[in-house]
Formats: sequence, structure tokens, C-alpha cells
Amino acid sequence: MTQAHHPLIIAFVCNWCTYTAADLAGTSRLAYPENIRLIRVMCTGMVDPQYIIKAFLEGADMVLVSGCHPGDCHYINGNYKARRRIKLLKEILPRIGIEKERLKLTWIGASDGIQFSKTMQELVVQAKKLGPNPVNTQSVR
Amino acid sequence: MKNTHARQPLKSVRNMVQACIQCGTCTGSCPNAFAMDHTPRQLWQMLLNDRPRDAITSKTFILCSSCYYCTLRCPRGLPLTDAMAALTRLAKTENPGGFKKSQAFFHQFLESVRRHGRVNESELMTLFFMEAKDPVLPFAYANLGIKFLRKNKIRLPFVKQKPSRGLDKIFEKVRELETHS
Amino acid sequence: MNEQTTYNALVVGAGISGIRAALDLAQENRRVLIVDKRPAMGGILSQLDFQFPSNHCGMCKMLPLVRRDQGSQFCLRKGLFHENIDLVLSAELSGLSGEPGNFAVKIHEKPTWVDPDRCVGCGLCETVCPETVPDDFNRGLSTHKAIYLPVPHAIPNPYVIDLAACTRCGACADICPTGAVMLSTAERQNFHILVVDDELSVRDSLKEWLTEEGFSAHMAASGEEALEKLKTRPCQLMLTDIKMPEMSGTALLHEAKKAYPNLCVVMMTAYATVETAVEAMKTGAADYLIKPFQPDTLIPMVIRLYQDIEAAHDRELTVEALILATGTGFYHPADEKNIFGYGIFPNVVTNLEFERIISHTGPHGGGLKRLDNGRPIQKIAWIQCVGSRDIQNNADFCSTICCMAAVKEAVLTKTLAAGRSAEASTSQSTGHSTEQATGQVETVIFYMDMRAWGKSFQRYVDNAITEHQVRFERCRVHSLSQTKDTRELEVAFLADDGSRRTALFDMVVLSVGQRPADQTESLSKICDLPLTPAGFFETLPFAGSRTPREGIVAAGSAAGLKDISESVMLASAAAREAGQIIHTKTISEKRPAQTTEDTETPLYRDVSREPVRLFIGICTCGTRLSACIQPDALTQWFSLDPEIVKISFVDQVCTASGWEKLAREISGTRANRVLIAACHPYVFIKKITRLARTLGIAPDLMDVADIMGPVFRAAAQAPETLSAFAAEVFSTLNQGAERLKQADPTAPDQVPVCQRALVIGAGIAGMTAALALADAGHEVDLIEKTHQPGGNLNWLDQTLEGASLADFLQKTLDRIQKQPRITVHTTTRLIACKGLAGQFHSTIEICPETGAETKQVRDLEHGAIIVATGGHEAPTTSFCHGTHPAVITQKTLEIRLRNQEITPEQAGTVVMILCVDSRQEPRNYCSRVCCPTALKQARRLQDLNPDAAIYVLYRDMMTVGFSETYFTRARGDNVMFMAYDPKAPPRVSAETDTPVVTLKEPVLNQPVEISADLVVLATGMVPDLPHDLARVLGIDKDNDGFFQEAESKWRPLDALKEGIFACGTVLSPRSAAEAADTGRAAATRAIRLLSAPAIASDKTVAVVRHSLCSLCERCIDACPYGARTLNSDHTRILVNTLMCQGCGACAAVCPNDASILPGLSARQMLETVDAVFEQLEPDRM
Amino acid sequence: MAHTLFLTSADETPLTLIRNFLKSVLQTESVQAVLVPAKLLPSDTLMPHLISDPDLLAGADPLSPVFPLNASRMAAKLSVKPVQGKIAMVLRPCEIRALVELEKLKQANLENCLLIGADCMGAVSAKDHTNMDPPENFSPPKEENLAPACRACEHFVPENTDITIGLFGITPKETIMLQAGTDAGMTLLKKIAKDTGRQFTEDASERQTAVAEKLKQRIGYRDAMFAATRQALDSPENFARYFERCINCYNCRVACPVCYCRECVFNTDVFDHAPYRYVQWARRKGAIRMPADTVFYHMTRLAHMSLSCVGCGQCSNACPNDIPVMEVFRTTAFDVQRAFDYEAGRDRDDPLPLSVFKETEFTDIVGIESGPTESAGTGNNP
Repeated sequence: MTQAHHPLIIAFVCNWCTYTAADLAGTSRLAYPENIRLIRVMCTGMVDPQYIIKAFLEGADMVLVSGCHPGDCHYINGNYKARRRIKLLKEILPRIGIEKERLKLTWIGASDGIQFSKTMQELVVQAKKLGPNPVNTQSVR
Repeated sequence: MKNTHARQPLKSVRNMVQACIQCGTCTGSCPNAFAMDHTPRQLWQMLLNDRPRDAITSKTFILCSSCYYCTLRCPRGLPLTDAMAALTRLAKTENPGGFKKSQAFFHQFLESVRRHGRVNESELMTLFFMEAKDPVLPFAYANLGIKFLRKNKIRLPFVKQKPSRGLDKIFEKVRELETHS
Repeated sequence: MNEQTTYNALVVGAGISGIRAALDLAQENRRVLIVDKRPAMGGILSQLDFQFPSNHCGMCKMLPLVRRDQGSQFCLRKGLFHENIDLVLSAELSGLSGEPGNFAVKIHEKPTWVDPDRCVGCGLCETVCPETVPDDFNRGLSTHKAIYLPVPHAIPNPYVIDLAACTRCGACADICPTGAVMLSTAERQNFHILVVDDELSVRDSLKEWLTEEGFSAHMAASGEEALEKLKTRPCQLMLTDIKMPEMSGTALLHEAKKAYPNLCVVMMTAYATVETAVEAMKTGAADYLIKPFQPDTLIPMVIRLYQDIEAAHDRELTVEALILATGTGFYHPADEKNIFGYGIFPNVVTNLEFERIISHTGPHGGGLKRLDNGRPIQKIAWIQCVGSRDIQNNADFCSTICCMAAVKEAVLTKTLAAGRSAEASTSQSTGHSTEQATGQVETVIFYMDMRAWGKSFQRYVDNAITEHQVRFERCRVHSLSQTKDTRELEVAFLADDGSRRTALFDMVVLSVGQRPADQTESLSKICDLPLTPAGFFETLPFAGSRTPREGIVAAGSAAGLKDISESVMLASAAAREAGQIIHTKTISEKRPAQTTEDTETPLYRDVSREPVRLFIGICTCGTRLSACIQPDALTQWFSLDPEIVKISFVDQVCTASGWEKLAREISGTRANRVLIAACHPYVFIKKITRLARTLGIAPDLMDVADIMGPVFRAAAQAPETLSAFAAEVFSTLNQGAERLKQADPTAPDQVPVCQRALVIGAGIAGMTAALALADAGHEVDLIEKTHQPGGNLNWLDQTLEGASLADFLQKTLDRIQKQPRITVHTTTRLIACKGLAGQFHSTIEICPETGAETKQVRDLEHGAIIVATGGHEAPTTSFCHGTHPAVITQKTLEIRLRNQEITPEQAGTVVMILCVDSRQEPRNYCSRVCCPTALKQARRLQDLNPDAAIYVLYRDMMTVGFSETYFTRARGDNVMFMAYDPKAPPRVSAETDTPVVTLKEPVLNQPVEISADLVVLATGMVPDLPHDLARVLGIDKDNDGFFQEAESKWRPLDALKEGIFACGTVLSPRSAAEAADTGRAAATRAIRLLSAPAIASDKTVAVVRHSLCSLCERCIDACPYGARTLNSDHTRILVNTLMCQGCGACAAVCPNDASILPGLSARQMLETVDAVFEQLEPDRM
Repeated sequence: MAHTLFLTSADETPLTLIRNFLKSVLQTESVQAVLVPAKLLPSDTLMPHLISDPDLLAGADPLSPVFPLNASRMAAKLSVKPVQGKIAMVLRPCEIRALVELEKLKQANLENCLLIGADCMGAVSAKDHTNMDPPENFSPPKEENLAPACRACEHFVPENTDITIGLFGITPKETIMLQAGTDAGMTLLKKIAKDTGRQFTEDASERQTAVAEKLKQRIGYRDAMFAATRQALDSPENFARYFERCINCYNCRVACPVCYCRECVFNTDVFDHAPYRYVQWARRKGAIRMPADTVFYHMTRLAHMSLSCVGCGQCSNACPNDIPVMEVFRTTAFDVQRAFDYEAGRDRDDPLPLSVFKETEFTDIVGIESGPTESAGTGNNP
């Protein structure tokens, strides 16, 4: 589609698990692509669908929500709530012509630095495959 | 089942294995366990469960080759090899009925060693059969005997071997110890 | 570092017990210092990624729930920050004197050669270091450089240098951007070593070796010359020969030590005089060397001494109480007979090593691979009780934790293998190659007794069998061998059917038992504390954390053989003991009792009415920033924004001068918000707190944005990718700026707290909790439903160890009576409870006689509730109980023994049946007390009748910890133990005068028939937590009716609803002594809340904007902590700020942002998302 | 047990039968007033009225194809706090379904209502209201004259009522069917049975047949509408084009029965930006559409309300620029509700999908495996 597409990926990461994993990936000097922007939230359960919609409308090629494994949420069950919201959005996004594959949810535990790095690399591969987000940011703002 | 263990003749052996927790280490480590009619663990359990007859008629302790593996590994530090030996001795002195065969074998084995300084298989078996006084018994060993013969393990006729010096002293000492224990 | 020299408490050991105890005290507003000899905190838990039952970590759940703003809010494996806690790593306690309330302690700090305050963890040093060493953290399964991170995930994560491996090439010091590496040879030149030897050749070679290492070496040919030299040239170290013509080395040692007591002396000796050298060590020599020696013997020793003497410095501190939380050590399987070939067969590993193997931060990144050839593991076995329950190995105890650890590891293995096969199926798309990957792994656990002794353990084990197909073989493995060609491990074992089998495995995990931690012995000497025969700290019979020496308490595994939740509980109990000493001291010194926190809170400027004025300070890190992004462009962009007052560039903010410059720049503006763009935020936490006080700007209006991550990463990349890193830096800056601009500047509210407590249930746990609370100065209402306090201690006779429980009860009752702050209400129950943490309003009903006329109702107010309603022996109708008088329960026997109602004849033949109705649905849990009770009662019966034949029919003997000793003893004492299979339980026939017990003996596989004088049933324990009470309190019960704790491992005493705690047997079955410990621990949990009359609410507490709120109550449903309620006239949603944890679940369900989490509101989040997309130069990106 | 009554009177139309029935409802002790669409003098427009005077029920007209607003909001307001006794509410099926949703959102309390619903004949679009004849002589409007929302509506038979008034397939024309759905409804019907001397019977099979036929027709229309909408909205570009005439008047959410917020988030400080922000955005993107956030607004409303959307079509009615808003919402709502096995207004006991969760569900959406490549916007991407 485009010759040099540098996909931009927005990742909402939970403070306790995935952010820690990202930190760990950083201190362990595991490579992860530069096209990831982490937005730290206390819990995936606080990610309002609005934030994700906003990210897509601003042109994010992919949005990742990543938190603690089931049963491991610092706030008991925020990740389960997040999963329902992601499910909801995956039904709504196609309505505007954004592929549901552009929205991802993963569980990455605090010690999964390698997992984090792998996930990010894989996301970039997928984002490149999907091509640029079709949103025209001029018309949506 | 009433409490009898305080009065049974095997009390001393029982005391040796009293702290057994049936973990099975002894059996797992025993190189001869495959041939035993009861595993060592079962043997201890028989002693503990007030089944002295079952214990003393078992072939298990006869087959103990005193490798001390079990004693070395026993998490309770029980003197299991000693217990096996004690059972062997007891089996001889108590001489319970129905235990003739292993008794006879054991007796003649040692006799053979005492006389020749080593086991003379042919002589051992002949005397064993005689002592066991079981006319059918030799047939049970016929196959084995033939196998041994083929492999040159037994020679016919008897080859006279030199008796070992000093052996008698050892046997004397053992007898002395056993009567005291 | 911190210069403070007085603390309320010193905690030795920064594992979970130390952290728990320290946090508990810190929350009571006590100053705590934690020291740990390791270079990182977290103890053993930092090496374990997964704990059952969740099979994840969850350590962060230990963090404070109230006054969260005082500490850090991130993963505990990364680190711990708390206003009241200082942490000193690589340090040990080296001296102690004084008395409780006034201990003088010495802390010996080992140098790490990297300044932790300056190291930003960028890792550049590691890339240039040429030396490689085995990695301790990964149990030697991988390697690291000589300069390395001790723990991969800790933050701040200063590097340390392993001096033994370091060649002092200086590469790291050269590349370090912050100059944190302190490896200069100049420092060694100040270390003077005197070599005394009559042989010139020795002197010459030593001089050469030492000088080459950078030390200053001086020579003397005789003792006399040495003493002369010492007068003119003070040395720190002397190496002396023993055999010298005139003055001998020993004599020189005496003389030199007399004159210079601090001089460190090493004796050099020929083999013949080794004994003299050993003698010399008793009189003050530090060590000895056997001649002839090579430099590689000498130099490491000299360096070790150099580190100890020169670089280390002792800190002298005054503390009021000392908490020993030194954790546990582990049996080393190669030490004794090494029957499992550990260290010989490459695929034999310990359970700790296996934890590292499956860890994502481990040597294989979580891959299940054989260590010898990297092939996937297909068959793996665990061998239990390695170095525990083994008298031959001096371990007459059960290690307590290994059974569940092995089951967990097996389950994780299964899960990992399933993931492996999933990965294999998708590997085509990702391009990963996986050889022979398979989801099938055979897991076998060889065990003696499956000690699933805790709450939920049995179900976890059952689940491992049914869901995960983990195989259990009840057999102790004697040894193993390795096949020659495939190097598989062959295990011979005894199968269930009694047959002997062998099996091959790719890997065998040894569940090594616990041992006292390394430093236990030296600490016992320093602190003058007795040790148990097993070598753990000895504690008092009914106080599991109190050592015989007042003022010194032991927390967690230091007192022996604890799992996580027990450690956490005992640490809280230890905090109580220490807290009590501190409290007594506080009272005696008439120090101002801690009132509200605002006396301590520094006064920050109220900026809530000012417009936003943001200052941005950006660290340039030499030229590194400008290599990545143009500072001018940044200035230009931010000057567009009227809310940004200034943007400054400062070189090396991490250095003292850089930080001062930054502070000056800020104070020159009228900024009311500060963004610092530099390295990792955690490095700056303490600095920011201090800066906040000088500037008068609240710390939450200051933030650090980590822009150096991408900057450092960019440095290693090709120039054409730089723009992407620049974009990341820019976006990070923008995000940080937006967040701060939106930050809420209003000061937090003060929440009033009623400093009283309500304790429900006056059993031993409840009474102990009440006493602990009252001793700490809180009024307590202790309510009891029956006529008399005491609970189960009213009928229990003795402990397993033989201590009298009646005496213990009487002592406790006396103390209760004498304590004026405790009001005991008997025949009372709680009928209503309103309000939330900090402010409860309860109604109790007192009903002395049966009949409604006499009922009285009273209202009580309190800030915390402790539920201690206990438990009782489960009733049963199994095994003819109730139909035959000779079939009784353990409780009946206990009462008869106590009342001396058992005759020797009755104790002729006794059969004890364990696990009656227990460990199977519906009561599928182990009651934990019955096995020890059976042992105890067997002994009592034997005392009564020495000829008693006692048969104990059991499933698994749950004699965990040191009670194993009593199991061993009972075995030796002629008590008969027979295991039974729950599928074929024993039968009791009651048709005859004496009941007849029959069962199939599994070892002999033969029926056994016992005609018993007495059949004693162990029915286990059921909780006393009436449904009505749970409803009134708003707490949950677990599957079995016990108190549902917030988190089984990390918050074992808390209800999910803050302000309510539990202790004793209502939590889970436990012994009287353990119940008392939980009582103290629960009191600690409550005192956190009660210690101040008001608590400042945290910043990250959700608020409701009532004008927008439509009262849809979705936030009430969403709140996992029950912190939200509808007010009584249904017009407002209320938030309890002590219960709210700031997770934001309420904000996410609120469609119009009426419920917001300040700092992370929708407005801020949307602005943050927006900021991510901001671009510096639109046309060039 | 039979719970159905047939009321017939040779000289009365179904409407007058209903009015008489409502009169007897109002005369029940516990009923304080009746909320019902009515045309009361001097007004000429049909609007919901809360009527306490039985005589004024002569103006009630629950069968009119005029649907000026979704009355569930009023019903919710009247029910949220208790009054002495109950208020009888005569509502359209979609209004009742919205009311059920509002109850879950704590904006209503059905315990305080006596819900009466009649088989819905459908309604015409707002712009056609003025052309409507007074339907004194009950004649249902032709299907093709109905508003698109009604043509796609498969919930024309009321659910969750205390009493349902049945009309479909019922002959002769001067008969109505009354069916009790709750105990309260049954008590009332028993009284009416006693008063009128009617016997309880089973449901009429003719009605079932008529309903089934209508359902088939509606589903046909609905699915065609879904297909068309999906096609029209296959890219962000087309979505933006679809809403290009939107002026951010927010009438659609004012008209929406389930948009329950006291103040929409788009009116709060969350979207109250400083002027320089707009400038920054414009600089970044070259240009921004003003008013801003139009697509964001509609997307957000989809996220917030599509789970509770009952498809009443009032959003389309409310749009001053005739944007077919309903089509977007119905189509999305259908997908979304199916994904959660939820149906707005179906059951008072179904919890709101976003208020609950199960520990093991939707595991397929977790992870980064690229999954099936089936996606929405194919082909038309710029």
C-alpha cells in the first residue's frame, strides 16, 4: 500500500504488570520497536472505550490494551472488565471501517519482559500487514 | 487383633524398624527386590502389623545381599540391613514350622562355606534336598541345575576343595554373638 | 545516602517478611530502616515468578491500601519506596548493644563500586565489560558480566561490580554517562599493605603482585622492622610470615594488634605451621595463607579484605526494636551423599533452579528445555523431601512448602507446555522455529505424604490431578542414574500396587528442604539469641515471633519453615511485637503521641486558584540528547503553550550540581508545576520529595518523564532511524506536560478516624488481638456470644509440645482483666453494622438470659473490626459416631483426658481415624490440627497405659514443620500408623461391645481387623462464621464457610472490605499458638488504620462530580472494594476514601465523567492520547 | 392457567374498548393516574399525558401511528421514586424496552408502574405526522408508510407488561384481547372479568400466526437495512461522509430514550478545550473540521448506548438534517448485543453486559494472534 509505512501503535498498559514488564524489557535491553507509545494506566479496567476510539481517530495504526493475567489483577478484577470493553469495541470499530484486528488485548505479567518485547515486535509486523489506519484525521477532529 | 506386639518373639527386630514410615526407599533401592516374595517395605509392615509368622516365613530377608543401600538411604536412619540379618538369625533359632526350606538352604549354604571356604553348589544342593526332606523339591530346581551345568557353573563330580583356615574361628565367634544377642 | 541515625525499628532482611513488617510499622508512622545483605530487595520471592493458587505473582497486593501516597505504587519486585522506610542493600548487621527501646546497632555496608544514587541503569557499562561470571540470580544457570544488575527487574536498578571477576580495565568507568562507577586505581593506592617476611624473594614477588593490583605495598624483613614501619606509615593490612628468625609472626601479631587494634593481619605459613596459623586466628588474625601460594590465591583474599576494611563503612544507629527477617536457606543436595547426582547429571536441578528455568526472566526466558542439549522437556519428575524429613540428613522436620511448590511447578510446566504447542502452531506466521515442540509433558511427583495442609491447598492438588493430569507417586526415591547415550535420568520407584518400576525423565527436580539462612548463626551470636536444634531462631511457646531476648523479634521464615501467607502473617505479628516496644518507649519518653499527620506534612503552597504555570527541565545528558533531538525545536514548540512558563536544559540532572542547577532554575520562576525530563522516574522519588519541600510545590504536581530510554536506545541505532526515537522523546515529553497541566492542585481531605476497635469473638485469637490493640493505646470492645471468654481453650488441654493451654488461657484472661482499655461483653452478638473503614457504627445485643425481656441493645463506634469468631470440631455420624459409645471424637477424648476420665483399660487398644469427612467434598480441606492432635493424644494414652496399642489410620500425615519430630517420636514409641486409601476407607462395626475396625492395609494389601476399646475420630474443624454476621459486616465466606480473605497469600488477614480483619480459626484451622499469632497480626492490620485520628485521603482516590452524576449506580457495581455507596436519601454517590484504591473502574463505567480519578481523568487521558500524536516538525516526520 | 380475556362490543371500536378498559384501570384503587398518549383540548397534537380524570381518557389514543417522542424517559421519571399506589402506563413496546433498560440504569423503578402495552401498529416518521388522519376508525397504517425504525422492528408485541392489549389477527374488528403478564395484571383482569362477565381463555392462535407473519416481514426489511448500512459505512471516510451534515446539535441523544446522562460528556469540561489547542491541532493536521469531534461523538454514543439501544428510531426523528442515525445504531446494536448474548429490554433480570463479567469468557479476543482476516473495511480504503 505504502512503501515506507512506520506504523504507530498505542499501548495502554497497566501500571502493575505490563508496565513493569516494559520496564524490565527496557532494563534487560530487550529490543522493542520505537513505534510503540506506552500510555500507563493504573489498571486496564480503567481504560474507557473513549480513549481507544480517540487513539484510532487520531490515526493510531493499532491499539493494544495490556494488563495482568486473569486472577492476578492488582485491583482484583479490572482485567475481566477490560476484556468485556474490548469485546464491545471489536464489534463497534468495524462500523466505522476500522478492522477489529487493529485492537488487541493481552495479558503480560510483571516478569514477562521477553513476552512484552515479543508482543511488540509481533504487533509491528501485524500493523505493517494491515497497512495504515484508514482514518482521515482532518475530518474527525 | 489384640495388642500382642509387646510379647512377640520378633520384638527386637520390630524395635529396629519401629520408626518406619513406609516411604518405600528401601524397596526402591534393593537390588534383589525383584526376586523377593515380599518387598522390604512389606516385610517391615508385617512386623509392625503384628504378622510375625508372615514375616518369618518370607524369603525376603534370605535374599538380602547386605549391600547396605537401604540402610544408607533410609530417611529415618533405620538399621534395615541389620534387621534383615536379625530376621535370618531368628528364622534359624525359632525354626518355625513351614519354614524348613529356606532354613535348610541357609544352613547348608553356611555349612558348605565353613567346610570349603566357598560354596560348593552341587554339594549344597544335595545336602539342602536331604535336609529339606521333600522328595519333590529337587525337581523344582532341575531346570536351573541344567542351566548351571551348561554354563559350567556346577561341576560334576565333586571337586574337593581346600577348607579355609581361620574360618572356623569366625563361625565360632558368630555363634557366640548370636547366642548373646 | 540517608544520614539519619535513629530509627524506631531496624529490619534485617528485605524479603517479603521484612517488607511486610516494615510497611506495617511505617504505616503506623514509625521510621524503619531495612538492611539486606543482598544487593537487591525481594528475597527469595524475587526469584519466583509464580505462586499458587493464582499461578502468578501478586506481591504488589501487600502494598498499603491507605495512605498510599506515602509510598510507591508499583510492582514490589521492582522496589519499595515509602516516606518512613529507608532501605540499605548490600549491608549486614554487625553489632548490637543496649537494651530494648535503645539498641545501638552497627550496620556493615559492602561496597558495590557503583554509586547507587548516580547509576541510572542505562546498561552501557555492561556492553563494554569483557568479563563473564555465572549469574547468582539465575542460580548459576546463566552468566552475567563483571558489572551487572543483581536482579533484572529492580528499580532503581543500580549496577554492581563483582570485584572478584573485575579486571579493572576501566571500560565501564569510561562509558558511564553519569560517572557512577567508582573503580579508580587511585583509591587503591590509599590502601597500604605491609608485607613482613625474612625471605627477600617472597617480599619481592608480593610487592610486584600487590603493586600491579594498584595497592601501596611496603616491605619489612623482620618483626621489629615491621613495627617501626607501622609507626611511620599506618597500614590497613599486614601480611606476615610466621617463622622468622627473631620475632615470630605470632609475636608480631600480638604487638601490632596491641598498638593498632584496627590493623588487619593475615598469617603466611608453611604447611607445617598451619595449626599455629589457626591458633593465630583465634587471637586476632583475619585469615591465613599457606605457602607457597600463587597470585590467584593471594589477590582475591586481599581484595576481599580491602573491600571489607577500606570501602565498607560501619554505620552506627540507634533503634528501639529489631526485627530479624532473614528468611530461609536451602539444603544443598551435593553436600552430603549426593545420591541424586546433583551437579553431576546436568538435568538434575533443585526446585529453586527450576523456578528460574520457567521464569520469563530466567536463563531460558521461560522455555522448557533440557540443560544439557536444549531439547524440549517431555518427561519431568519431582522428588520430594530432599534434605527434609530425613534424619540421616539432620532434618527431623518437614520443610512445609515443597509439596505445594512442586504441585505448582508441575501445573506451570503443563501450562507452559500447552503454550509451547500453541506457539508452535503459530510459528509459521511469526517465523520462530521450534524444534519438536509439543504440548505433551509428562509430570510425575514422587512424594511421601502430600502435605496440602492449608486453605485451598487440597483443591489445588485435586485440580492438578484432574485438570492437568499431574501424576503422583507415593514413594520416596532412593537415588537415580543417568542413561549413557541419551542422558535421560532413570528413577526406580515403588508403584502404588507394590511393584517396583523404573521410569526415564528428561529432567528431575529436587524439592530441596529449607535450612536456616546463612547469616542466622552469626546473627544469633551478635544478638545473643538461642537457636532451635534445627538452627532457626528460637521463639517463645505462644508468641511465634518473640525471641527470648526482649526487643528482638523474628519475622517469617527466620523463625522456621513458613510459606508465604504464614510469613506475611507472622511478619505482621512481629511488627506488633516491635510496635509494642516502640509504643512503650514513646509513652515512657512522653513523646508527643502521633496526632494528625498534618503536623508532619510540609506546608505546600496552595496553588489551586492559580493558573497553570508549568516548568519543564530537560536533562541533556552531555551531548546525548542533542544527538537525538534538537533542543531548540523543543523550546520553540513548548513556547507556543501559554501554560508553560519556562523550559530549561540542564546537564546531568542526576548529579548533585545538576540537581542544584535545576532547583535554581525552578525557583527563579513562579512555576506551580514541574516536569523533569530525564531518566527513570524512580531514581528521583526521594529527591523530588525533598525538592518539593524546598520549593513549596506539592510532590504530585511534579513529575519525571523518562526520555532517556529512547535517547539511549537511539545511540545504538543507525542515524536514519533517529527521527523515530526523536518522535518518541517528544511524545513522552508532551504526555508528561499534559498530565501535569491537568493535575488536580487541591490539597487532600482529612478523613476522621474513630480510634477504637471492635473484636468479635473472645477466643484466644480475639483476646490476643484485643490485648495487642489495647496495649497500643486503643479502646477495644470485645464481644463474645457465650457466657465466658476462652473459646476452644476452655476444653483443650495441652499443646503438641506439652505446654498447658489452661495456663495460657488463664494468663491471657488475667491480662484482659487488668487492661482497662478492653471492655468485654459476654452473651453478646453484633446485630447491625453501618459505615465504612475508619468510621463504623455498630449495634450489639446483650442477652444474658434466654428470653427477650432481658435483652439490651447498645450502639458502638469504632474504626476497625476484627472477626475472631473461631471454629469448632466438625460433628459427624460417620464410623458409628453417636451409635456406639466407644466411638468418640478427638474433642471428647481431649476433654476426658483433661478431666482424667480415661482409665488405663480404656486405653488398651485405641484406633484413631484421621481425615473423617475431611479432604473430600464437600469439606475438601485439611484441618491441619488433627494429625498433631492424634500424636499428642497417642502419647497421653501411652503415658496412661504403657502397653496401649494405638493404631493411627491416616491418609497423609500432615505434620508440617517441626511437628514432624513428634511424628518420628510416635513411630518410635510403638504407635502403629496405617495409611488408608480414601476410596476404600476403614469400616467400623458397632454390633459388638467393642467396636471392630477393619481396613485394607495398602502396603501388604491385606485386610486388618482391630477390636478397639476406643475409636477416636478426627473430624477436623468447621468455622463459626454465621451467615447473619457475615451479612451484617458485608464480608464474604469462602467455599467452606471460612472468612474469605482479600488475597490468600498477600493479604491473608484482610477482608476485601477495608477496615475488617480476621484472625484465628475463622480464617482457617490452626493451633492455639498460631491463632494467637494471627491475633497480633490482625491487630497490626487494624492499627495501621487507627493510629491517627485522621488520615489524609490519597490523591488517586476517585471522586464524584455530583452535578454531572445521574445516579445510575454503575460505579457502585464496578468498584471492586465496595468503597462506593448511595447515601441514605438516594441523592448522592459517596466514596470512602480509605477504601478506594484508585483503580479507576468506576470512571471507566461512568459515561459522562461524573466519576473521575484525579490525575487520570478522561480529560487527562484524552489529552495524553492527543499528546502522543503531536509532532515536532510536521513536514519532516 | 388461562390468563387471557377477550372484550367485544358490537358498537365499539378497539380504541374505545381500550379507553373503557383504561377507565376501569384508573378506577382501580391502587392506580393513581394513567400515562397515555392523548390529544387533549385545546391541543391538536398527540402527546403523552398523565391523566387522573377518567373522563379525560376519552382523548387517549395509544394506537396512533404518531410517535412524537419515546415516553420511556417520562415513565422513568414518574416511577423512579414511589408515589402512593401505582401509575398505569400505556407504552409502545419499544418504550417499555427502553424503560427496562432505564431501570437497570437506576433511572426507573418498574415496581411503581402498572405497564400496559398494546400490539404496536408502528409509527410514521416525524415529518409525516402532520398528514395523519385521526385514527378513530382503527386502521393500521400501511407498512410502507411506517418509519424505517418501525419497518425494521421485530418487537411489535409488547414484553414485560402487566397487561398486554392484543390486536393482531384478532377478529372480529370490535374485539380486543387482554392478557396478564404478571400477578398484578392478573388481579386487575380478574376484576374486569367479574365486571364484564367474561371468561378467561387461552391465547388466540390467529394472533400467533399474524405475529409470526409480521415478524418474518420485519426481519426481511431489517436484514436488508443492516446490509445496506454496513455497506454504506465500510470505511472511516464513508462514516464521516454519512455524518457530514451533523452540526453537533446533539438532538439525537436528547431524543434517545436510553441516553440517560444528566449532562452529556461532550458538554462537559472533557471537551472544553482552550483555543490554542485547536490551533495546535490545525497546525498538526493542516485543517480540522469545525465543529470538531463529530465522528468521535457518534462513536462514543455507539460505545455508550448500543448495548441498550432498543431501535425506536427517535434519533432519526430528531435529526434536523435528516441523517439516518437509527440505521447506524440499530445495525451496531444488533452486532453488539448479539456478541454479549444480550437484548436491550428483553429481561429485567439480565444484568447490563458491562457491569458483570465471567472469569472464563471471550478468551478468543485475548492475545495478538492475527486471527481471521475477515474485517470490515475492505476495498474502499483511500
